[in-house]
Amino acid sequence: MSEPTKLQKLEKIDRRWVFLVMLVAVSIPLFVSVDLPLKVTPAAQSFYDSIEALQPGDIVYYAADYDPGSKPELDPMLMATLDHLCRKDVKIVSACLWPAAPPLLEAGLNTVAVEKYGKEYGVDFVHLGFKEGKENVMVQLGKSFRDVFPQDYYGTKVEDIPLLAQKKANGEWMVDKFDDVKMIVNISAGYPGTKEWVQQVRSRYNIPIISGCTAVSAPEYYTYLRSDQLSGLLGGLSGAAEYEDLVNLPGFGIQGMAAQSLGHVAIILMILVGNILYFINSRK
Amino acid sequence: MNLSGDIWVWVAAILTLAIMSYLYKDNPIYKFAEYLFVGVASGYYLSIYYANVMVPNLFTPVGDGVKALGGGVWTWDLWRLVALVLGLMLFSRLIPKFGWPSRWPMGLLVGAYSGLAIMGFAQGDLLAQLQDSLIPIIDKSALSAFGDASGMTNKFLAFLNVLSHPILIIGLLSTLYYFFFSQEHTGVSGKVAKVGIWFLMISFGASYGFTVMARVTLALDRLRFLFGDWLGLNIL
Amino acid sequence: MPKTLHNRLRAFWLRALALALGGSLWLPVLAWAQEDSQPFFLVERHNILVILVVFGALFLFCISQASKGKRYFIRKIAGLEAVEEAVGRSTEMGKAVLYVPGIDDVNNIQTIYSMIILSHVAKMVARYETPLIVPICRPFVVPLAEETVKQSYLDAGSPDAYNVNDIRYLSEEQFAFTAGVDGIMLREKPAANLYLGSFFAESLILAETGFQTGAIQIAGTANVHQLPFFVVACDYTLMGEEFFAASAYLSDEPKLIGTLKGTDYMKVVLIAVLLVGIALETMGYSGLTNWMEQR
Amino acid sequence: MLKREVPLLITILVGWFMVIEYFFPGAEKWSSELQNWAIIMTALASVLGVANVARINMLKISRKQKDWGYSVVLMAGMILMVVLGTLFPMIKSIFGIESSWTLAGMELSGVTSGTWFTQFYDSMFVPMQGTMFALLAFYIASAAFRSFRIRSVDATLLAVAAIIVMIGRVPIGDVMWSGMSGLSDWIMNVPNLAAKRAILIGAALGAISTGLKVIMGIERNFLGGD
Repeated sequence: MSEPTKLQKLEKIDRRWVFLVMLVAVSIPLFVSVDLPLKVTPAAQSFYDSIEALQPGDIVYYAADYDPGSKPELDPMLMATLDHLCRKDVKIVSACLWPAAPPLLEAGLNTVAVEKYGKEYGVDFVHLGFKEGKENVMVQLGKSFRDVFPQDYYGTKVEDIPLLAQKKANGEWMVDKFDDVKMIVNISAGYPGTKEWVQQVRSRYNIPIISGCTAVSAPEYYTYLRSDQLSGLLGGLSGAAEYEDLVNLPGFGIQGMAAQSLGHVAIILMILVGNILYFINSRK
Repeated sequence: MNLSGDIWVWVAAILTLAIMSYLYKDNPIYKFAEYLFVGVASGYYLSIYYANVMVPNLFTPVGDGVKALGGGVWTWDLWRLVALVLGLMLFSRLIPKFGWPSRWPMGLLVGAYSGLAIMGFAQGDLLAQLQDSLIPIIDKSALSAFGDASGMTNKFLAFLNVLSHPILIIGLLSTLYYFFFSQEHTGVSGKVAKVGIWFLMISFGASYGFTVMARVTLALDRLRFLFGDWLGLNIL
Repeated sequence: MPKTLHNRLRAFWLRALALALGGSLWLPVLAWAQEDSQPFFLVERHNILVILVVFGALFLFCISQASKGKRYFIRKIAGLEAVEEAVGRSTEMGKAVLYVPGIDDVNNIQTIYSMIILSHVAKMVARYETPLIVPICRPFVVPLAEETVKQSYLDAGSPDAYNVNDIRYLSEEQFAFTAGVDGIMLREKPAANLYLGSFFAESLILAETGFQTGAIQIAGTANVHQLPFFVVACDYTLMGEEFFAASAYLSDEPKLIGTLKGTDYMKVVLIAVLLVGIALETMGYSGLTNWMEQR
Repeated sequence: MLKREVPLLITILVGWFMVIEYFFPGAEKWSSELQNWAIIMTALASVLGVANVARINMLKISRKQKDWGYSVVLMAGMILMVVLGTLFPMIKSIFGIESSWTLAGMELSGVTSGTWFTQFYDSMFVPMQGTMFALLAFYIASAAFRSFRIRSVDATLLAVAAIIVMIGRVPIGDVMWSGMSGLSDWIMNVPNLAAKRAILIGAALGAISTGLKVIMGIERNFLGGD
């Protein structure tokens, strides 16, 4: 075998150099301000419209199913949706099917509902905590919230939580199943998440669902959006940015778009340069 | 530069760097962080299971049931003990050669999830997706939108929309056919399958693009934390 | 046919299905009977029942035909030829074959199916006396893989070639496992890397390292979100259902072949329904579409 | 009998019950209790997973196997979290203690905000898990450069779609060409959707047939060998 040429060496370069290039590409926009226009896609628009159509006093079931591994993508959606819901005076019953999610949800509720809007826990919103059981829990929630969650995240019995303790004239609970809420807002990082909510709950209990999900799962969920099984979809950080733009709350989503753009361009250049080198080297 | 004075930010920053050091090479500092993470995460999970599931759904109802039983009343709550016994049988898996009791609860769980999965896939994916695919070949609203569109770019996008229905139908049918295993992919059948592969490739490309987006976001967040929260640099 | 529990069960379900098919004719009567009272059966959901019963009947029929000895035709899966080629090349080069059965536990069906392909690969390497390396991520998969490989070596007539150290439990932690497999690739330079099973984010790391070592790489997974990374860096990829079909093709189990065949027939039904429905919609009739509405 | 038939019978009965419940609303009360059991048992199964991690690492430490020092770190982290999140609350509830136990202004017992438990979650769990997944951005970059080879028509289609989507989903796309986001959206909604839908339908058939096999007692692999 002959001595490899410079270009051949470059094609097989130590990957740590590639890591370094990536590091620089994503870091630069953090220090240099670039203003880029944002265009809202129909998927994000329908997500926004679904919440906008809610009336003050309506109740939503808020399912935060993610963990710190996808916090950067989904926290902006959590913050913006909670803000939008509080602004509309919608009441929130929230819970998690991922064990690592409750502290993230709690932080969001504290920042937005309590500190920004002065909402009262137990009256305007409630955090039911985590429950194991995946699809089982989803189906069971359609029959009775209190059966699955006899206590909230703080160990308070649901009978002592005003939002869940009211009864109708006929003696039934006012808020106890999906029939009693207007919509499910799902923040989803995978299994169990949006796919399972759609499969198990959407038509069984005939309730609309909107989903904010990680970019990895978004391409699959476009099928659910088209078939109206989802009434709105935010995919990844760019979905979050579009929504932040719609509710007029610039956050990590919008701030991140410049760096995100440069990151994507860097990856594309790597694909192209890698292939050009491969093309030249394989011709020799 | 305005270095953080919060000890917890320092803890988080050092652990972040420890994990990142793996990019250079596998090293003891990374390993330390990795094992610490698994340990903390395991302890976290156990505690959440205890506080959020065991206490409210098992201990409290059973406690109430026992109290009621003391008063001479049998309540439904006590049936939860069956779940406890079955659940504990799972632990027999930890003892080699004595794993069979774990099959009872496994049987129950697999049965329950299978039953739910059948209904979920049948209604959520099969029937609903099939129904939504029954579309007319010609999309009249797209046609009229094409007529109204002005400017090259808009005209082009409107034209794509006119093609949407036929492309959807061809893509769906050919991809379904690609996954049909009773016929050799030769001649016409091979050509149809080939079209199916093309659609699959475009959809993989879309997934690739979205996955890149997800990963870049995660890196971005860590860099923001290191530069902003920890080093206190003036970032956007 | 022996009267095992298995066979009796199948006969029972076949009869039950026939009954269900006949019973569904009574649905309109039931709808009329419970018009005003609390419904006993949710008639509006009968469309799902019909689809399930049709599908169930098709695949039960195929399973029972297959177990009676009917040979069904399944097209040759191109990826499998590639596997043989890869193992062949490893043998020529005198290098090992690396087989990664995914990172999921035994409760994932993909792990079980991966074992069928592993057994096929093990038989090939046993014949050629090519070393085989099987890194494992979950403790409960270890005995399964050991059994599979041992049995295959026995079947191939060279039980002595089996080496316990070929099945290597690395770590349950996703990225620690990945690092371990990477290490194997870089140190032992296997000439063929087979990734068949349930993979997640590690897919691209494995495929990239393998590409750099110059090995022939074949991947297969039903985790669709990971397919792009395998497709771009591997020489051949079994995509989604192809992975299941490949294992059914290799196994002699009537259960698997029957299922595959039943699913195939159901696809014919679905394609027919699609064609009819699209034609009806194009002509302006929405009856079929409305029947599928879920309530 | 106890080893094979009973578990199989449990699977079949429970499985069918979950299917039937969808069509016959009368079964609801019974299925509720069953689902409550499943919730408790799934939680216990997860505890089993944690117990297994503890067991493996304790063995490693006691046998002084390679890298046993790291196992000590793992166990220390686990025990710390279990003491704060499980042991202390348990003691409090058994002895009926209402008062709070604070150290440096933070509660020692419990899992909600303002506790040491949550502090460790925030400054250890969150950054470490976040960083582990962030590393993937770098790997994806090196995979793009070193192994994404456009060698065929198929790979070309994949690459072109990926590039359009990558540019079209971020604002820079529309800066380059005003139709870019529209084009990428169209790819997501038409060709991508067609293939994804076919995959979805195929996967649904696979999942339903697997499920049916399980609840008909034909598939028994999950119960293991004899």
